[in-house]
Amino acid sequence: MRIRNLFAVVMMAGIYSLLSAGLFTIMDAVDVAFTEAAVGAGISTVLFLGALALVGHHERKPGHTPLLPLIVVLVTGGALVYGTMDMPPYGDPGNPVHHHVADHYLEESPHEIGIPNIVTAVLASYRGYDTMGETTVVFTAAVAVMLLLARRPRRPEEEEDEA
Amino acid sequence: MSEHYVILLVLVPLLASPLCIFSRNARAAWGFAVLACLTSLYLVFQVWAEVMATGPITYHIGDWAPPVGIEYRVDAVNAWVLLIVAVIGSVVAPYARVSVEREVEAGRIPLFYAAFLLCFTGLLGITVTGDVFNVFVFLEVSSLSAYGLIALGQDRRALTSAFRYLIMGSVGATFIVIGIGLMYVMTGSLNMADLAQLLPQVWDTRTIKVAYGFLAVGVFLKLALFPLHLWLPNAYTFAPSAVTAFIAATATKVAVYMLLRFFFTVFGAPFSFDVMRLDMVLLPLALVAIVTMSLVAIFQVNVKRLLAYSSVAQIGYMILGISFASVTGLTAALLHLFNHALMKGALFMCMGCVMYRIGSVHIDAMAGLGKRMPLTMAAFVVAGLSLVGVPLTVGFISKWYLILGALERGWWPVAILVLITSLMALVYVWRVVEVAYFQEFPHDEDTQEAPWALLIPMWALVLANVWFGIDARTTVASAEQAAQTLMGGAP
Amino acid sequence: MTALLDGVSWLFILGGAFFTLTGALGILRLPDVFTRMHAAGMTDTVGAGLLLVGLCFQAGDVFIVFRLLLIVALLWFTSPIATHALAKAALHGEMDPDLAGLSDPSRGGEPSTS
Amino acid sequence: MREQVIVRVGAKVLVPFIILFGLYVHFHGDYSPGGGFQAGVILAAAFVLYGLVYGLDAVQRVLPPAFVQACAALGVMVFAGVGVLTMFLGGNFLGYGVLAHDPEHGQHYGIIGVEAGVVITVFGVMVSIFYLFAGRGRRSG
Amino acid sequence: MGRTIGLWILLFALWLALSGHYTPLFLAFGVGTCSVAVYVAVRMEILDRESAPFHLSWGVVTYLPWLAWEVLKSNVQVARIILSPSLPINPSMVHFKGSQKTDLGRFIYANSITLTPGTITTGIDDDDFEVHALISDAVDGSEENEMNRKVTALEGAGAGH
Amino acid sequence: MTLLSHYNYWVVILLMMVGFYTMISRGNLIKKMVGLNVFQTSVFMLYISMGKIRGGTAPILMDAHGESSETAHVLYSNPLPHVLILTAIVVGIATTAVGLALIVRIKETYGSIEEDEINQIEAEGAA
Amino acid sequence: MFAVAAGALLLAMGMAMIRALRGPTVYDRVLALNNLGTKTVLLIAVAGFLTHRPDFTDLALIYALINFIGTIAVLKYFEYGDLGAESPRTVATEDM
Amino acid sequence: MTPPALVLASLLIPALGTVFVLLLRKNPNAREAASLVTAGVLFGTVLRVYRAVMAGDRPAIVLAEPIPGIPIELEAEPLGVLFALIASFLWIVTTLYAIGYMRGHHEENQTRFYTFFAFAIASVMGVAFAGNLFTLFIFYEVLSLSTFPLVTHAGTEAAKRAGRIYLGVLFSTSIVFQLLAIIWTYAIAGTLDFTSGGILSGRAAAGVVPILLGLFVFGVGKAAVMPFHRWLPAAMVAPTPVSALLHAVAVVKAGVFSILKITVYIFGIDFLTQVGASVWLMWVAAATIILGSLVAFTKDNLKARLAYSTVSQLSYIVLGAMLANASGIIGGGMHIAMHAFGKITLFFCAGAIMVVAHKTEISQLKGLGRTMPVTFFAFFIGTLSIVGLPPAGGSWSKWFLGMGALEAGQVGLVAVLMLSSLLSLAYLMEIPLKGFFYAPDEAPHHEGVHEAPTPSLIAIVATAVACLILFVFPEPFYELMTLVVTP
Repeated sequence: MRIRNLFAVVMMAGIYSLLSAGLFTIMDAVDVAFTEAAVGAGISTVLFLGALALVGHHERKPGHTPLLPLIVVLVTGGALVYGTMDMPPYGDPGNPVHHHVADHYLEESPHEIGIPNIVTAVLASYRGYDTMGETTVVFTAAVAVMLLLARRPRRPEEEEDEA
Repeated sequence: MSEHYVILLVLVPLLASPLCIFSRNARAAWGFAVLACLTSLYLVFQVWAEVMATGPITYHIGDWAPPVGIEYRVDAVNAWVLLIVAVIGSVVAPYARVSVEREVEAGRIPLFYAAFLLCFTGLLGITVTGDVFNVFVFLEVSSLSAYGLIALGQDRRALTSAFRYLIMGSVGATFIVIGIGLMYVMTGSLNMADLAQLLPQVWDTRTIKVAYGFLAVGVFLKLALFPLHLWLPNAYTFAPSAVTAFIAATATKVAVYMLLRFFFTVFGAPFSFDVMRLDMVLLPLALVAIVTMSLVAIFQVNVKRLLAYSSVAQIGYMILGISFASVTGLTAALLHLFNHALMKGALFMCMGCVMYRIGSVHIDAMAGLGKRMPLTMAAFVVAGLSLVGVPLTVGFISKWYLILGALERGWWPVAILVLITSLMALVYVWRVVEVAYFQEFPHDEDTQEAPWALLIPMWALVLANVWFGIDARTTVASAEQAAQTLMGGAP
Repeated sequence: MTALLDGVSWLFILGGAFFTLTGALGILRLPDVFTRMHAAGMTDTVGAGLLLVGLCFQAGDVFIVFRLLLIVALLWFTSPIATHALAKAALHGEMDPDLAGLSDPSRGGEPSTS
Repeated sequence: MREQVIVRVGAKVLVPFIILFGLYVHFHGDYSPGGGFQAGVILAAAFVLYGLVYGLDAVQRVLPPAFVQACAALGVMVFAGVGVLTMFLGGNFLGYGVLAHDPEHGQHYGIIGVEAGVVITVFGVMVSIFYLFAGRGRRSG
Repeated sequence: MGRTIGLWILLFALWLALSGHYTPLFLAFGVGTCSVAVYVAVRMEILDRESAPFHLSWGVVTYLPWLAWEVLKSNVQVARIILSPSLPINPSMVHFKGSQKTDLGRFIYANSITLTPGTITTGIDDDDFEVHALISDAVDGSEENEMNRKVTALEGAGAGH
Repeated sequence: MTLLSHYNYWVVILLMMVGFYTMISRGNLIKKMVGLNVFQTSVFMLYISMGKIRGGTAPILMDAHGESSETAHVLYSNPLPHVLILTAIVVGIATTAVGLALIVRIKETYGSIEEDEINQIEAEGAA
Repeated sequence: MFAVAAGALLLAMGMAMIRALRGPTVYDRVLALNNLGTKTVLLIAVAGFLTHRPDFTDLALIYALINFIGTIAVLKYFEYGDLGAESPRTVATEDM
Repeated sequence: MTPPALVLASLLIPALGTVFVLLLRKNPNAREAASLVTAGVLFGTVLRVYRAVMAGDRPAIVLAEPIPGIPIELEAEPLGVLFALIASFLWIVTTLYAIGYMRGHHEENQTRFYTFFAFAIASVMGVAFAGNLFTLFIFYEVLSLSTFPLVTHAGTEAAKRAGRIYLGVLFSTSIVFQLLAIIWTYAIAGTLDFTSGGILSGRAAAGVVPILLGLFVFGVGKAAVMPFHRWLPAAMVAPTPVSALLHAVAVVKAGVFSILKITVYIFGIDFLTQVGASVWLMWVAAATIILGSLVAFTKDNLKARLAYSTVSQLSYIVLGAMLANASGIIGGGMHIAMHAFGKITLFFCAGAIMVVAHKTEISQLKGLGRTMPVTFFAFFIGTLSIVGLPPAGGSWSKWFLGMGALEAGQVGLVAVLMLSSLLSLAYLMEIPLKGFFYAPDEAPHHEGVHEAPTPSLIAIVATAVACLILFVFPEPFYELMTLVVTP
């Protein structure tokens, strides 16, 4: 990310999001791909542009490269790689991750809920509470952004004391 | 209906928050907030009483049995933390009305209460759930609203500090997500109780150890454990007074709860202390945090920032208690959760009162307030002494157990260090007291005591500081039971 | 019948793939943003069209065929609008189209460099 | 962009279709990928497009900021309201089984209900945020 | 009013084609969806001859195949340019007048120009079209005029309704 | 043998670290947010790759009407990570929105979105 | 056959990616982005057939729509410097 | 009232006194009357407790239970009663004195003064009747806090600095050493109750006891064992009644009283003797005795000299406790009483001199005895008591301490006691000598100077006389102390 033009940076992030959406499709996560597409290419880009429109898109000076973040990142990455060593192999149907709870969803949801899209079934029913939390998060974001960006109610006598 | 109390205590503030948006009226929004907080408090209290009497409560959301569905599970530990959050919320909400009218623009007040309630909801939600991913979701609810609330501060630095909090908080949350993912990939479950049963089979894998590490770092970021505390001082300093009082008294407490829950319930104390040697990490960090942050606090000139640094040090005490890995140590940590919430809440509310009348919390602004605002400064003295750990205040009770825990482990240098740092607390509290009582009031004559709407909630907390310092049987029993629950493995 | 369908769809899909690749090559090779738009247009129009129509023959379900055609229609509708808007924006952004042919590839990059 | 013929006409034609697609994605979330969140984003995108092309004032005339904010709040209440309803009907929170005699139908109704909540909130939130960002810059001119 | 109903019917047809579920519930959803979409369109005041050009229906049916063929032809041409090692391009900007009377007509014409690779409409000012061409002789050839004529005819045919 | 079966995780981790590095090392606030986005998206990929089953297919039942008796023959990928990541994506965009709003306000107040410039302005203000 | 198409698409996406990375102007990047979007749409459609689940083409459809809106937003930003404006700003390019 | 209620009442009466004082703040006469009446009632109450205790009763009452197993408990036992008797009696006298002094000195904030004074007495009662170590600690800290406003009464920069030293030393020692020792004790013994024979005996390892005892002795900063004595001279900026009652009687005695009580009821004297844990502390106390006297010599300021004298004298009591035998404890306990009466007389005199003649330095006192004969004669009697010469009460306590030292086989300590007595005789006798036998430096200056205000004068005479009475009639205190050492 050495590109000085922030707009280009944002574009690159958009492309990254786009590619990851493609990857999600390939990894069978169509719903996720859908969402990532809508968010990454759509809303996220619009939001970043909206922000760039307000802050300008030129980085003023070249970023220096401090050492500490590099170390932090290397350590974090190293730890993760170390951790993956003992992870079950990619895509193996025998992995524990596919059996404990996932089995239940795949086998029982046709009887218990009866809709073909199991992701929706899990999302809205089995883990519906998470989804409520998700809705609340979105709502929270709106409240927070409103708190930050809402214009003041038009009261001329108060116009001065904002700074 | 009483079996639904555990979910209702989260739902009530959650549903009140949209109402604040709908009402578009500052007073009405405040009314909703107070009502919701009090209702929540009532429900929490009922739940707490039931847990103390009959043991853990579980609630299957959506009628799906765990681990298929999400489960609410309240045992002595989260009942205790719920009580802390609900009490503080119920005190800060009434307090907020006058304070916020002064510090926040009129048009944003309904939004303020909406965000406040969401933060409250998020904290309760983190605490009450028995599902690790659900923790993350509610963590974000509370964090996002906290960012917004902190940014409302009048000083422009509120914005940068909120942003820094956002960055560090998001890193923390993402680390937690990574940790959860690694746990999930090894076990296939997200339910805490279920994970506690499944994890011992995979203890020796590197993946689980790394998951542990990521969860640890993520939670440390959230609870501002030294040296990951950098977001905290500014955030507390520049946020509106009511927000500081609320967040300082609850947010880090809930983060400590997360730490306890993950490391004691999910992974289990044997894994944390025998395999991962968590105590060897926590102990030095806690000690360094306590000493350095107390020292830094002594040299602050902004009283809110002083208190913020003191908070980081106090978090060190909690972590210290946890690092003892004993029932006494955990009791100390859990007691200090509650007690620190009471005292920091009260102290930051005092600063709110001063802000309300004087418009500044610089230490010079306190000059002569002992006479001008006697009730406010008296509250500061009492709560400050509680912070120091003077007997008959709650601070003493937690120090007592902390030292007892240290001596039980035979770590007497730690005990001495704790006592010495209490004196440092005395120094920074006393600096303020001296200015307030021994300097002349420099302003014009008509400055008077803060309004009752601020004083009453503040004094409620101050009196609680004293009350639970004189009769700590309930709190100690509750904390002790929680500590035993944690040490006993699965809840 | 199936063999015929397969053959036709092969033809279409390969054609689509060819035009898509050529378009991508054009995006790489052509000297400035305006000329590259022409190449990009190839992907959007014929590349996508042929490919999707080719897929239609394999779908075996009228709903899917309809959807694929809908995608084609949408692409044909939006692509020129987007291209036009891009061109207009580029002109507005004081980019001069490289009208002399293969003069200087680096010239287009003045307003914002990487 | 209003004076740009091509974009203007294009947007005009597209907007109703985007709304249709959005709601289609919403209602068919049970059968194919998609659901409340995606639908909310797409619906919001329709208005964002309109706003981009016709200006913020125009889109705010169609969809007043107060209305979208109310949507954002309403959706949460709808979602939680479904849960509360199931509680009143004797189930646990979000236990849709009690919504109909046949638990499976109950699940259907419940899912439709909560998805409606999601779509309303997401739509409201996304449009509000767009308004706020787009509206912020215009004070300075 | 007719336009409103027309749009509604069009949308509903699209719904039916997309849905694949014909239970009463889903049909009801469809009705609701289309109504909402149309209502929004009305509120946005975008429901007019431009956005619901039903009057052009017949003309479009005949115009599109021709356009598709044109597009294919020019695609081959551009592909040849790109693939040839010497990259024989000769970019140019061309201005000319279109004979369309309405914005809709200009819209169709401009998009048709853009759709055919080798030419891109970069601006319209009333009837003045500004076009960027990959090869300068691609514009003033007869097909542009033919396209112009066909679009004008299409527009004119619709005007009769 | 683990080398080949884990390469995808490592690619994801590499991307994750690129995002993380951008986030914590860059002084520009917008870049920080972009870094956060990349970081989070990579975490999503990690999750999704956990849920993938080789030879599996998307967890939407083949028989579109639910009364399926042949589900046992088809291998579906694990739907749970998908659900979790859907939630996480939403959380991510929410965080981005709030972060950008903060950046906008910071720009309005300080006239800069460079961390060191802001620090400098603050230092001057304090002096 | 689908694999061939998918391979070609991936190759083409790689080329577009290079263009997006190299720029040199933002318009090149936008162009590349838009083009990548189209190719992703195609890829998703092909991938559906590749995995014998062609009923996910909805995804491609919506993707195309979102891609279009995203591009329009980008261009609006470039021409007006503001997403909510109705008329071009006068100092359009000064800080680009 | 039942005996337990009486114990509680002795706490509540001064506390109620603060309320009355506050209520009557508009009317100084009524306010002071309230103070006086409260003091009287308190003394009566303590007397009744005394009778009950002498009858063999040990009235106890639990107030609260902050930590499960560690209640806040009041219990009257002989040592506490002794302390309470002295403090409550001297409060009456001091109040009387203060009325004259405060008015004569035109002090400001008199209401605050009387309020916190009464409050301090309440905490002294708490210390005296503390039923366990925890309760003792709490009232000990409350006492520190409640006397802080009295120390800084003047509000000047010097007063503030003194206040900082005062609170700093008292809090640091009590929190770092004492609290640690208390919790440690709890960790070892599982209880903190004051029990005859001690709770640590048999439980604590022999190596731990000296350390623990050291923590207690230094932790009770109010006992002013060097090097933690700095607060005591610093506190002399307070008005003289405060110095008199609190820093000659209540506060400092609370310190040494605590040490005595801890020695007797926590460690147990037999246990200490057996382990030999206190020997090193005897020498610390001895050093403080000598050094305190020597420093007192160098002070020209009257109150400062008295303060260092107090430092020295307090260590007598500490020494008595550390001797850990019957005579030592009895001597220590009695010295609490004897030194209290003696030293308060001296402070009263010093205050009277300050109010009337505005003299604070010893070198300025020449010939003053001729204009203020009563005051200077009282000073002389006080000196006798402090030095330990008949016919004043102080001789008894010195006697027992010497006996204790001999019993403990520490002949060296006897020598220390003798030396110190000589030193104190020398530095204290200088004052009455200067007053009576030196000619005034500048005669006109003493014009208009006469005796102190009547209330003060009454108080001075009363305490001086008490010093003499205690020589012939020390039985009450002796009997109480006997009860302490022979349970």
